[in-house]
Amino acid sequence: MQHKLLDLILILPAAALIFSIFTDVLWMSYLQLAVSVLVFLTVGAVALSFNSITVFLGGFFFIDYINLVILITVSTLELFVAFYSFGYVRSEIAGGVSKRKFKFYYFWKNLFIFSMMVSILSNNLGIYWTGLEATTLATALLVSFNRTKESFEATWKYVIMCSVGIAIGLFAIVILYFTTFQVYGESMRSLSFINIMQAGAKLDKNFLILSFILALVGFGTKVGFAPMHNWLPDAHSQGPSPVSALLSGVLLNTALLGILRFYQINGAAGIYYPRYFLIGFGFLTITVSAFSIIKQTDYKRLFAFSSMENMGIIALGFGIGGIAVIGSLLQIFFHALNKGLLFLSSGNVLAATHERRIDKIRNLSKNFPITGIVLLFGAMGISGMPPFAMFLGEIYIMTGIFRTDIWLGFLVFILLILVFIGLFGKVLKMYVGKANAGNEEEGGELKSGGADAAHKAVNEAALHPFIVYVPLIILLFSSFLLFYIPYPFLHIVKSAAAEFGGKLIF
Amino acid sequence: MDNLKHKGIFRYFFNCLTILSAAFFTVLSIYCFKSEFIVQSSFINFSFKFDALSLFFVIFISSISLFISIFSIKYGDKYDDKPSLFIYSFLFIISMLILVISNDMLTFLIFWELMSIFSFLLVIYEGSEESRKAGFLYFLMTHIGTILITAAFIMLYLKTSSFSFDYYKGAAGIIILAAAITGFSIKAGIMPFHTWLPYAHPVAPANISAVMSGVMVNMAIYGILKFLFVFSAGSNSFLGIILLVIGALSALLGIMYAMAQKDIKKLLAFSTIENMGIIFMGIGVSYWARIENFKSLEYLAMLAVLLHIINHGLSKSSLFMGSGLIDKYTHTRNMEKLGGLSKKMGQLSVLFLIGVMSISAMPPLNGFLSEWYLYISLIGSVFTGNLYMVYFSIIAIALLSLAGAAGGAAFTKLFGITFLGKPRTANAENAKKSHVIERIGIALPILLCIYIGVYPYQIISGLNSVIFYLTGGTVNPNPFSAVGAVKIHSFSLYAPAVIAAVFTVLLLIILFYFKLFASDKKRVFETWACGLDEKNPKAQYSGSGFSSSIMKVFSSFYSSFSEIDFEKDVKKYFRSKSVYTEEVNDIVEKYIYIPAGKLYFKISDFFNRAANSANINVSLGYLFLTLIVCFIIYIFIIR
Amino acid sequence: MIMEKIAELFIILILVSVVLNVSSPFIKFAIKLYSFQSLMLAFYILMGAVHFNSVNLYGSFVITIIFKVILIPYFLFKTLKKVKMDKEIDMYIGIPEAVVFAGSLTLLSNLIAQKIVKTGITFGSFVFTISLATFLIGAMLMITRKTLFSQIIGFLTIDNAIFLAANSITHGMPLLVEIGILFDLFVSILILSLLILNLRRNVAA
Amino acid sequence: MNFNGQHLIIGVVQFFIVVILAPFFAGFIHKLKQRARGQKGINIFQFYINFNKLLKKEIVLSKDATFISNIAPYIVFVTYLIILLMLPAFYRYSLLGMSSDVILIAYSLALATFFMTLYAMDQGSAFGGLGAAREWFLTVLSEPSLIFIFISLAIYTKQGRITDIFYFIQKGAENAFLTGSGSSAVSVAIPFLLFISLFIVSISENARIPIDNPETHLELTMFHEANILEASGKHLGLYEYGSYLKLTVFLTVMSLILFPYMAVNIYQIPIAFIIYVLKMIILCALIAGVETVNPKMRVFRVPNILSVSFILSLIAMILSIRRF
Repeated sequence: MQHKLLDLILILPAAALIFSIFTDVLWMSYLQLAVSVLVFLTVGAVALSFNSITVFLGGFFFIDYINLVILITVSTLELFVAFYSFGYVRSEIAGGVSKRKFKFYYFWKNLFIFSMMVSILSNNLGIYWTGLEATTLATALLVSFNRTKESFEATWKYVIMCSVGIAIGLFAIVILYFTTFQVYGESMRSLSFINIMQAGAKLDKNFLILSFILALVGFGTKVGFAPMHNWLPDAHSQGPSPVSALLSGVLLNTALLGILRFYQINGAAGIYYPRYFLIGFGFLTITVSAFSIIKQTDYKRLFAFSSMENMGIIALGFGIGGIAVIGSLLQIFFHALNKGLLFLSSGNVLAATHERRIDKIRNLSKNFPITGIVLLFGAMGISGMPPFAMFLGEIYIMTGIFRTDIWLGFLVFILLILVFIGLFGKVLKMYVGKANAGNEEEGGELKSGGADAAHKAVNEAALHPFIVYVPLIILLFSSFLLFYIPYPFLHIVKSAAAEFGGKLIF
Repeated sequence: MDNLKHKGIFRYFFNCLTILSAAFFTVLSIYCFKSEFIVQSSFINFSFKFDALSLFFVIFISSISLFISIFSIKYGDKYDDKPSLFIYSFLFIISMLILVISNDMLTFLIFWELMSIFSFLLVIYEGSEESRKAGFLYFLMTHIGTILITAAFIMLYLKTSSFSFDYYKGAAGIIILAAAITGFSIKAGIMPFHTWLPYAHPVAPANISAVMSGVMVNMAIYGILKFLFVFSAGSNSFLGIILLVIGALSALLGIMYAMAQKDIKKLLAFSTIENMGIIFMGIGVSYWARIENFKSLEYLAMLAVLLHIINHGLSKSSLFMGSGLIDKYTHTRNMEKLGGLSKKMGQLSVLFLIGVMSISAMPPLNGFLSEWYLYISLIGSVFTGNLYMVYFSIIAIALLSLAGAAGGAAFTKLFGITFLGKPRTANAENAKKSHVIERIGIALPILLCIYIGVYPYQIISGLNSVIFYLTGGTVNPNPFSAVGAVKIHSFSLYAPAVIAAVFTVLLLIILFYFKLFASDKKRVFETWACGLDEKNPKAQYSGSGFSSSIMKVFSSFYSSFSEIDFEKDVKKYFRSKSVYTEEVNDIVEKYIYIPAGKLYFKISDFFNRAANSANINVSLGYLFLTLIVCFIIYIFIIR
Repeated sequence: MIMEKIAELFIILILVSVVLNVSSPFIKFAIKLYSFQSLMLAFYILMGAVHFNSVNLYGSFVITIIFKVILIPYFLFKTLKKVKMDKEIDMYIGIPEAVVFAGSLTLLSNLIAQKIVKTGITFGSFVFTISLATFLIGAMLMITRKTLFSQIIGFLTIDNAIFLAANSITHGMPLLVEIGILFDLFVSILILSLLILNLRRNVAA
Repeated sequence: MNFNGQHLIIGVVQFFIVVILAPFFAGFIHKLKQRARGQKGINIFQFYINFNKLLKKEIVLSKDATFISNIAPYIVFVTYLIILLMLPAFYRYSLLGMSSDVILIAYSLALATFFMTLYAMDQGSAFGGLGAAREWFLTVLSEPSLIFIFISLAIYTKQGRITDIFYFIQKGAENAFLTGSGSSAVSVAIPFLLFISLFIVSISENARIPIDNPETHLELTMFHEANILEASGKHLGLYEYGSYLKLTVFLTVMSLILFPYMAVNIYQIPIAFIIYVLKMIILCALIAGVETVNPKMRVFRVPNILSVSFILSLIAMILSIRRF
């Protein structure tokens, strides 16, 4: 039974992919919604009945607690995104974007989801790699969806950097293969994650460390670790908002999964150097993001930098180990939801005003009351404030860090505050206040409009079907999930942390 | 909401809900005293405990929010267009009520931050650029505070492996205490961290400012009391001295800046900083005495702290409500535009006068009572003869007395310029009379002020249970028995009831005497102005003129800047027009916060240029540089 | 044994071709060099296949020839013709410095290779060094050259380096994985070409 | 503390005597000053006559006056009365002696200032605001000194009530000089320092030259007078009498610091009273001397002299701590 369900997780997106070639856009939006609900339910069923590592589809795919967490994250966010796209596509088509473009949109998005699923579930590192590269290619055309010069440049940067990065990741796999080859010979088992883990200490340590370093730099490029992050803000800010949500929310985690797999393999062989690399990259990423975020003028770039910061925190948590791993896993899930919230709600603003610059958007509290408050709460949530779920992950991670070193903990806290200054200050600027204080044109259209004077006065009710808000509001409430995390999910997270090698203290 | 008839419904509903839940919480906490209960969730167990400290704070919060709710039943009608005010303020008060009964760190942090979030939403409620800046500064500072508190709790957790406050007794070492106290001081607006307060409190609607200034800042005191007197491992008494000195500096600078303000609410906000400083002084003395084992001194200083919390809460909330009424009925908060309001708003001015007297510690009102206890405990700590404490408490006495006198000046300015004299502008001229419900909301805390000031014995014996909970001893409030048990207390005696009674009797006698034996003729005439233009209200002393001479003496505190611009080509002595500009800068803001912000921007500029290059070659270069660095680490470091 | 020695010749030729690439500022020549380099790679794989008599490696040889020697250069030429970009490439550093850099990167690769590779793992000695060196020099190509095309060439060189490493072990990677990898590579080249076209059009317009 | 009828009665008598004597002291100073200047001088009972005259005059109120104008004179007056009720003059106990806390006294003085300045601002005249601002300017500077002096006394004697403080000093002096025992507990320096300090403060608080000139109505020099410029009739009378009371309060405290001699039983009262009056007259002469010798100083030089007072009291406090 469970095998069938597991197969279904891959089959359903594949089916959606095939459907998207033939089906009309409006129908496709229903279909997409249905598929994502089904995927969500399937994943839910799998999660509820899951008890041990299971291999399926001929040994090429497997599921354990760690990728189950990411799978749950992907399916949940995809559900909201599909829901949102439903309204988004309609309002965009009404706004004059051609249907054909949205057909492409659905095709590439489904390809993206499918290859991401393949990546996440793959047992074979080679398949993981193929899937990950495929996500880059599938999203490349989504990033250049707007067909502007900026979007093409962003895509170019994205494809080149991620391809190179993933090529380095491939090198890592090859080097890993050098040593697993000596244990298993020429067979699929040499690349099978489960088998490599079993080989454990029999593997050559020098190869393992080198492969980890290559994987960290290579896949780390796709995760958005600090010195290799340059593509990330550009790419994430260019695509349509639902795609940005997926890119930021889950694709980064998919790439992180690759690093984690290598980390696990190193751990199984008894090597502990990698943790310092993870901590170092995590810290560097947070630092760069903390000092870059204040200078951003485009709100989607702002959120992209925030994603970077969160990936840094997650990596830091995994590097610290122990209790922090639980935090990182929770952070993966909640960050995806919260970032989805931010991108989707800013998508509403973008769709209505066609303006990405922060200083052109003012007084959302008046013109976009629902979107505005959702955006504001989302910004609070992403800063890791207590009533929001992100706080939970952060407090676990910080507990781990404080256990390791108090001053590192304070340092990270300072960086988090800097991120808060940048992110929240800018979102707040959009939420209240006037465009250019002391503007003489206040009596005219500018008074009511969020955008600059060239645009007509817009407010949210005019442009969007109400359905756009439903996922936002559900997401908003889910970012309060801290108060009630479903027990099975918590169990999965804790088991994943145990699997990862973290001691369970809570 | 288009229907005007239903507009007030939110206001009535949520204010009544606040009143009801305040009453409910009070009853609950009295009924469930010393019991605890747990609300279970899959992950967090929200545990609550009703101990003496939380009982005290529940009653404190709920009574003041009760008054404010009564006040805003009518006052809030100008906010009916955006009823979110009432929802947020209800949630704000509720989260504070839950905060003080929470018994584990997660519950505490959640409600702590909920409190901050709702108050933040209320600060930015008006939506102006000014309120955005204030709100952001506030939220940033409070976020830093929360993070420090979180760090303290994390370290406590690591020490005890438990979330529950029950296990934290005696667990907090010096780093934990330092982190927590810094975090809480930010919320309390203590001096180096006070910058947000004078911006945030004035921009909120008045009923919210009243809650924030009267109640919310005291939540920080709650946290500090909890940490210092319950969680502290009791190692370092120097912390107490630091608190004392910082508190004294806050008190002095707070009131000095208050004196320089023109905006009524800003003046009140700075006065909040002063009063928080006074509370901190008490906490410092009490904690120091606790560590150094001077029991009676500890109890006495704690009494001063608790009394001052109540007194400040009552008078400050009533004054903020009063300032709200002034704002509402004259449309300005700038006291240079007011004047003569006493004629138009007679009852309000009496209430305001008593509030002003209370907050500037005029005997025999309540403000003096707590300050008196603080003086006595400071003298007590001089008596201990401890090498450091003696000198620091002398400094504290000096600063406190200076602050007391400056407080008198500041509030004389506030009351005199606003309510007395001639109306300075049309705003004041056309002031309307406030509604009776609004005045009832102000009158209730004012009556309590008088009651506590004149007959404090009941409230002190009530506070004794809190003092016992925190310190393990009690203070005898009996005015006529010189009790031997508490050495410091028998040192001196202030019997407010007697003083007040004698005062009243003498006043009546004198009044009666002068009514009988002196001429009772009265003539009402224009004020003499040397025979010049007698009706010109501009001839009056202005608010800034009032404070300028004091500011000139203490100019080193202000880093102020003033200049007079004359029109150039006019005759030397008869100038037609001159412009006086004055600018008072907060030295902490000017020399710490603004440079820090500039530094952050500078570093960000550098980072942004270096790390976020748009050039793909550079980006790829970073990628491969990282790879090569990792290779080098791999070759040479990892073995 | 003789196969291994011949294979070493091909390996050296790969390195030589990439160094030549560094020293030349012409795009067309670079594509031709890439094609040649892929051919050398294919021959290396063929030698391995003959030596081990491995079906897997024969398959590898065939798909390498198809994708790398023929299809990808073909598409690149086509794109080049469309965008009419046939001039010298601008560089951030001069050619002599670049060549010196390439040499020092080879040194670094040798250090790493010495640390991990024991003799007998790979088919042909110093394969790993050459592969890593090619990899890093390819990266250098991407960094130092301003044209989008050189970035593609550099990327492809990196890919070749990895392919070389992957096929240097007795039987190579599993064929399925290799096909997946090559297909991805091919698609990414297509997408990159598309992007170049779009970018050119945008710049022109 | 025993609280019996005798103390009550003598307390009341003491209070009334001091209250009644107050204008006399003020008049005496005035007279001395005028004689020193070579004028004939007023009747030393002139201030009683003035007060009586003022009571019979009508009140002229400003149009802008509010309720403050009607209550402030009474409150100011009663506040000074209350302070006098707490003070011992020539008897060891006073009527409110059990609650005669030093801080209470200092803050009560501030209360009087508070209402007087509010009165000044009530009529909306330019002088009123000026007077109020200047009054608070002085108070902000002198109030800390005053509190410091009182607290130094409290620390020196380890007593909090002003009656006990002076009794302690008296007792210590008696012990040290008469019986020679316990002389280590007695210091001459500390009370003397405090006396000088208090003298400076009282000059500023009582609006005397060189800080203020009570006799002129020139706007540049006015401190105290500007506050009550609008007062007339019985209000002015109350203010005037109040200022005499305030002067008496300060003089009494000074006299007790310098040479405390208070009757402990009913038989010592006559001699104690005579000594009290003598002390007061000497102090009056001292003040008159200072007023005659010095010119009025600039307003912004006042902080200099007040800071001297503050530092002297600080030194006194530190010296008293060293005795522990």
